[in-house]
Amino acid sequence: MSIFIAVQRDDFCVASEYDELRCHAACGAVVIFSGLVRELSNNSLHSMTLEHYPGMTEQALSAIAEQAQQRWQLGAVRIIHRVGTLKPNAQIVMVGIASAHRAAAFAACEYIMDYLKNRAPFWKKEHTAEGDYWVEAKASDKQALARWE
Amino acid sequence: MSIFIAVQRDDFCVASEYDELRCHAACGAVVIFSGLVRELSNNSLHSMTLEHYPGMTEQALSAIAEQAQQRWQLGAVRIIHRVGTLKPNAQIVMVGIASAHRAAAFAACEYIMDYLKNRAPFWKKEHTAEGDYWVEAKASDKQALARWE
Amino acid sequence: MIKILFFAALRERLNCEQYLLSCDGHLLNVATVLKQLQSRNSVWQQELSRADLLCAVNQQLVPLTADVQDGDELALFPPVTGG
Amino acid sequence: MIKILFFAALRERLNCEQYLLSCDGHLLNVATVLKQLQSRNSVWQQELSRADLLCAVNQQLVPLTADVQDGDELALFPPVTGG
Repeated sequence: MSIFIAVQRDDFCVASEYDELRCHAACGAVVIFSGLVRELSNNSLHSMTLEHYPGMTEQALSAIAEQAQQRWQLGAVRIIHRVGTLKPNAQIVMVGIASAHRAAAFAACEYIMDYLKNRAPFWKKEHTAEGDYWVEAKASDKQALARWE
Repeated sequence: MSIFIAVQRDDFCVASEYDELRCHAACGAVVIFSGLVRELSNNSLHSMTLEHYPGMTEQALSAIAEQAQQRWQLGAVRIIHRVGTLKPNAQIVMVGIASAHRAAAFAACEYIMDYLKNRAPFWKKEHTAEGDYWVEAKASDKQALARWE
Repeated sequence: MIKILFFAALRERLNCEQYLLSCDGHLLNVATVLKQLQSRNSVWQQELSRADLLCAVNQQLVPLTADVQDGDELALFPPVTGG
Repeated sequence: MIKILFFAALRERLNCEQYLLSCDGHLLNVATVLKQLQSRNSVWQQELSRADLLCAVNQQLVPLTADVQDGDELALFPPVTGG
């Protein structure tokens, strides 16, 4: 089982991450989640800044990956989260899983995203035509976590 | 909403598929599943041949994609399934989803795989050191479908 | 005529890819077609009695109670194993 | 000393990134530290009383009942919104 975690300002390449994930010979299933900066409905988003708590972010992501590994049989887990200022459609986060079977790969990928959304110390601030706003936490993210507990 | 379906002998490129999926501006979430030819535990798999029912396969995959689209708000669905003879670690199938939110993207991707595994007319024959064997359908795939019904 | 197609392990065990059945203009259902095919010999009897047999009429999965008539394409096959 | 860090909207509203609190060798818990900070003024009172406030001691999320002592790093922040 291999775990790779990165918190970085630079963009990441899903194709390279996929190549790393698919080279696990005993794994028949790869699931990748990628989260992108979404346009606001009125198209007024200029950019978004991701603040984090350096040091804790890497620890939190590692801990979440290890929890997933204890829960399912996984061949590889890769998590990359960007920080800094991002434009609409930029990549924010990627979670990739390789596993023998698809059910474990899907579950682990969604589990990691649900924990990351609730437990990893990142905060988004939107820069819009109307001003700058901190993004509010969503009740749906809290609910998503509840089903794993 | 865009749907792309392909049944082909040629390999596919997950990177290009991802690029197609991430260009939907209103979509903040992309989920990709990729299924690979897995080694047998005794390492005796030479190759695998995928037979299909030409004409019905494309229809079955389109119907499954449309069902998913009716069930969740999706920006794009891409399904590619290969046929012919494949070596260990080769790519067999890819399902990619773009959606505004991750819960819909994960659910639709897993739903499509669960339906595909039970309803799309593909059959695998393994060529091993011990002989050629048709792969048996798995009870776990049938159970996976039951939860969506 | 009804065009009957067999796939995968079933095709190999019956040693038959395609079978044309005359239905004399009658409306049949899949179960009655299966009965006719089963009567050919003991191998067909056994293979076409399997509880997990799947069937498609005109490329749509259907239950054994589905109608089938002249000009239809009926496919019979084992549980699918793609993906 | 306890090093206290504030992040995101909370950091902006308190206009404070880092705060050093002397605890005179006492073992405190997060709730008692929060009480001390709240007593600074009405803004701190309000912001540090929010029910959704999260806290981490030495970079691990903890409940308000967790212990905190000399040399610890205590971080206070609003609900996270990454991903």
